[in-house]
Amino acid sequence: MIILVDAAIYATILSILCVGLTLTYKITNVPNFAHTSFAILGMYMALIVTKIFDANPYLAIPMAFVVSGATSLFLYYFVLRILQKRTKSFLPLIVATLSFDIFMIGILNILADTITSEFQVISRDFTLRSHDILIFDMPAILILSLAATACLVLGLYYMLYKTKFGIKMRCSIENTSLAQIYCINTQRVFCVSWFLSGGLGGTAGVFLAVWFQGDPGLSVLLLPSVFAGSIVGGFTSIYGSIVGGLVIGFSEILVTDLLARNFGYWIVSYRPIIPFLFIITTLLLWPRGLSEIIKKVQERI
Amino acid sequence: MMLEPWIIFLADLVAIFSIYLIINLSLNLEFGFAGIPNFGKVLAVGAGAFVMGMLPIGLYGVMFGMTQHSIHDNLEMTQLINERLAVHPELGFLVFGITISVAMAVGMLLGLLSSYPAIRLRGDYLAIVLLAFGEMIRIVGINQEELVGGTLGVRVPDLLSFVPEEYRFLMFSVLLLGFAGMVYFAVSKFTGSPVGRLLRAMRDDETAVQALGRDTTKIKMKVLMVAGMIAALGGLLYASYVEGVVAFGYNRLNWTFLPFVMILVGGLANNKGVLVGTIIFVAIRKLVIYFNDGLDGLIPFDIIWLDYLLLGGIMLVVLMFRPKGLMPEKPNT
Amino acid sequence: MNKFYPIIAGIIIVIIASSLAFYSQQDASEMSVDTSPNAITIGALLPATGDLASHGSDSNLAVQLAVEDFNKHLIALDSDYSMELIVEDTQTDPVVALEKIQSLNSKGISLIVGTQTSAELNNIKSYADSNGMLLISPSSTSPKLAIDDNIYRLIPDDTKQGKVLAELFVYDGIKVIVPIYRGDVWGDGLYESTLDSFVSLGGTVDPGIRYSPEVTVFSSEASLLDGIVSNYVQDGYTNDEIAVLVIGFSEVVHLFNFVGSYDNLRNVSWYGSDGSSNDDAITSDKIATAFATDVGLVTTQFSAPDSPTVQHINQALIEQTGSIPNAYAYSAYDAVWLIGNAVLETGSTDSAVIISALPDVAATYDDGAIGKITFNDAGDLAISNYALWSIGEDGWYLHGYYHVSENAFDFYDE
Amino acid sequence: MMPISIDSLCCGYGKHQILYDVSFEAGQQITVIVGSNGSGKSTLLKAICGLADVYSGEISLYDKRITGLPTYKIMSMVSYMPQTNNVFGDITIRDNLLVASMPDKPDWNHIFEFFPMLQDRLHQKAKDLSGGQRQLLAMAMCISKKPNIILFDEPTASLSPAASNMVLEKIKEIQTALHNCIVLVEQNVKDALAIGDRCYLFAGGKKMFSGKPDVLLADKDFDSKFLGLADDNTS
Repeated sequence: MIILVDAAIYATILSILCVGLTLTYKITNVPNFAHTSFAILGMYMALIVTKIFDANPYLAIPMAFVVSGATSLFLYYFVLRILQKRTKSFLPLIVATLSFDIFMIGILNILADTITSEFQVISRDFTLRSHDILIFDMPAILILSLAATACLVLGLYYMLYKTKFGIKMRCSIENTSLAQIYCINTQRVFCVSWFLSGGLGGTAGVFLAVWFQGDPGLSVLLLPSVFAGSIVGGFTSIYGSIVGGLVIGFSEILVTDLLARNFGYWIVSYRPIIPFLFIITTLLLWPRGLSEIIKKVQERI
Repeated sequence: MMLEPWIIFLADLVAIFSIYLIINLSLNLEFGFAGIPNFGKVLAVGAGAFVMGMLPIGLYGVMFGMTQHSIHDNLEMTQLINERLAVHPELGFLVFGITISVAMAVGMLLGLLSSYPAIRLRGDYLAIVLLAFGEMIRIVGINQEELVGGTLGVRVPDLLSFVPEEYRFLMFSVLLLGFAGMVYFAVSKFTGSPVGRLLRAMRDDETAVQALGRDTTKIKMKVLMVAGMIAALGGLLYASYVEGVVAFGYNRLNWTFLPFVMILVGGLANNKGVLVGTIIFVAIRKLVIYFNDGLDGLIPFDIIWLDYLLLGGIMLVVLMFRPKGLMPEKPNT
Repeated sequence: MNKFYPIIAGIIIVIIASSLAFYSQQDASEMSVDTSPNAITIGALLPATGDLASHGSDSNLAVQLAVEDFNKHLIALDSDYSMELIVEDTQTDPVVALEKIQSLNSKGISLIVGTQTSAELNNIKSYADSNGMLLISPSSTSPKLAIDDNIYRLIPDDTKQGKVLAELFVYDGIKVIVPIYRGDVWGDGLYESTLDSFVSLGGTVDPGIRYSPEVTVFSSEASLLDGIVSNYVQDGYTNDEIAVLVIGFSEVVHLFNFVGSYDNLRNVSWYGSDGSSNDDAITSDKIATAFATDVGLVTTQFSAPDSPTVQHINQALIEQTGSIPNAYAYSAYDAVWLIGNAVLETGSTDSAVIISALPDVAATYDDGAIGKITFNDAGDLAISNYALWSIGEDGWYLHGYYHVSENAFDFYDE
Repeated sequence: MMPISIDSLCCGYGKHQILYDVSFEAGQQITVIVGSNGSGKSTLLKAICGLADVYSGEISLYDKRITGLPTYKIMSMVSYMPQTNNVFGDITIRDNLLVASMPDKPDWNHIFEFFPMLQDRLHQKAKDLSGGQRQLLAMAMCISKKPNIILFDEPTASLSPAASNMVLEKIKEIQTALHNCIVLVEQNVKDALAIGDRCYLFAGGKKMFSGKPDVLLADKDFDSKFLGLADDNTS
């Protein structure tokens, strides 16, 4: 039972991260290897709000959203946008996001150092779980992360299908030059999407801070799971990525548990391999992810 | 008698440069010429190093009739072997030769393995799959102690045991430069031949090459195999240079990401560009490491982080202002 | 085609020329490294990022403090010497560690404190040996690196701590140990030595759980641990006879956050190692503190617990980081003093001289943070007493002491 | 005041120059541009929309200089129907028209007046339409803002003869009703010239002829001249 709750929290946080990654990939075709560093930035916002301003960690969400969103926008506007104009290959884009990630590691570490030296707050390997509150006898993180994912599903649906901006966004994704022909400022649409993606990352970061152990190095460790989630979801399907994130989150915890109980505990230390296995099998067998699997299953039936 | 600092600096630079040049040339073959974004470069590099960590010590063990366990008594064993090799250098070269052939064969097999996704996928999807492939070697290496000593790693018998201790690394740098020169020569010959043109044609328009009756699947397999061989050689040389293999070190940053940056800096599909990119990058990195403590106190944060900011920043600047590299590919050659 | 050769040649010449220019400039103006004969320049190779970043930063601060203190000491002695420090970040990455030691070597620095892990040490060992560089590691504990070379380790190798833990289990009447340990060199080593010692004393050690240092969340580990412990309970062991041994660093806080939800795990005793001793990350987290007090966590740590030097280091580091440093920081501090004293003693900064003088110097150095320093043949700390720590209402307190010479425990709170 | 006037334009894509010193004018009538493949006629339309790189020359709409403006700004004055991919397939017809008339609401009556067939398909996805229907939808999107200038880039390409006649008739109908400026690029030379008021002939990125369509049609050598040019360019 406990492990199910744990897994649910992990999986929902992961799926929020996957949505952000998928969003920017779908819209601008950039697999953003720096995506999880936005989440770590959000984690530090939560640390600042909780330990320095002595407030509830969840109050950091707006700040995390804005700060991470702005960082993400910076990456797009000043780096990727320009790069996309100069080269058609995807590779410099990947390398650019990786470079940005290295740059962010420096920034995050400086931030952590500053927090420690100015406020004597432990800023590495910290966890804010003890600052979590209880809602209906359940940890708030469970309720809130589930609620956030649900809001994300509904909110994205509303935004994409019911608002003018959503239609503009879908048009820009499908055919950028045609969208421009119909007076859509596609550049603005892309910028908003990157901001949103970073903001979602930052929000997930606040949840991470309440459940995980925060450290500038966490970004690298988390990245494979987030990519696996997005890829299992199809990499271009926003709803797929939510499901993909849940699949990866639950499997990492429950499959490890199941395998270890049946084949021996040595398997536990191989856990980091799980997301990679998902990535490889999905892309090799069903490159379009879950939707393709579902379709194949339906055909069989 | 210690060496002059500038000789040490240069020798170390040459060593790292030579190893990266070998790896970068193989990556350029795959990505620059054939258009296969091998984001799992570390796989073949690591495999080469792993062979170096496993095979020679076993061979010497049999040769010298040693009873120790190659991993549990690893240090003791390598020390004994090194003492013998100091007297019989020819044995060292013999075993080194055998190890190279085995490592290259393993690299070839891994290239064949990478060709499975390379034939089926394109672009960033392929890059991500290969990246996942590459991660495997480190995770398995850390967790399977019997391979290369798990988390601690193993030590490797020193080929140059007969060289006086203080000249050992200098000598090895010369040896590495020799290897790098050979690889450079071989790769240049290869890419200068009609095969090189065919590869570039395939990269630019695969269907056109297929229409000419060429089997692009086979071409890709062959390229990946050749590149795997070269990369494994690079990994093996690194392991013998440091006289040890630690699975932790074979991560995507050191052996996939940095090589990509170097060939992007230099220029794709251009061996001279790769040479230039490698030397510039390795030299800049060394100079940054060397001089950044001079800035201590001038910047408002810990000097350590400057390394990250500079590495990330320099790469971004190069990518943005020279997206085709310093020496872009020449058309129609 | 041929016009590229001049470009390449040009670039190479520029690089070589610039590096030479920098060197000559350096000799003239002593820009970054003081090469005057009276300067003792020490390099520190410690990780600031990567798996062991939090320990690296403590050691780094301790080294800096030691250099400061030693310079004061030099002034007090009215000595001509002065000590300088250059810190390099190894990123807990063996490949980067090599680059950094090369850089130190080309600056002519051959007296080095580092590295933090045995894996990094393994990658740079030959380089250091060939170039006659001295390495004093504050925290490499792998028994497999215990050989006679240029490497000194100011820490007893793990077989010692494993023995202390095993003796402690016997003393506390524990029959079964369920370890949960970090899958790195240090965790593997301590696990094996504890296993050997406890089994030879007649105890049972479960294979336990080896978690990857790259693990991000401990849910499945906690659940599996619960399963193992409940199996032993079903096999008829009482809760007093089962104990969990956790071998980990700061991630232990995260683990405690997860295991607290399982009743089985709350009912057995828990033991920890030097990796979590005195770790303020535990006491600054409410859930972890509550759990640790609940299960009566006892951790072992080598060193002299009450020496004035330790208090001095603690005080200085708490000011900078807000928390008590980990034990390796004390070794790092002593490493600098050992090098400094050796230079004063021998009147030479040559690494070969220092390397051979070090054991004798150590024997006369009494103010060490880790107590009396005696090296064994392999250049590792030969003997060390162990302090036992527990967590109470006011945070960490000294629970007991293990005297290695008498093989006996003293308990303070009983 | 001419709706479109272009003065000695040189343009292309990146380093590939396509048009060489082309001057062009279009009034409130149907202007037809004909020419063989690669003659640069489509590029002219793209240049007006800001989708090609202008090296030199001036483009003005109603005497307002627009060279160098971003596409989405130019498009508030002009409607342009690209040759292919001219509708958003993944969204419904209603949303397509919504997008096309942004920032205002679509004038549904105005649209259905010309394209009654769209009325009962509003909630279908555009990719489910047939080729001819898709062209009609694209045209509907073009007129939804009642623009003064409409540029059609080969609207009949890849359509059956019946469907292309329908499309061309629609264009004539639109012009008669709205009295606006229409520029029509066509491969389907004879049918296009039949509805045109003025015509241009392009070859090799240069203007070869401009004037009344009947002059061109009346030219005895028309076929050979035209086809000959086409041959020159394809060889």
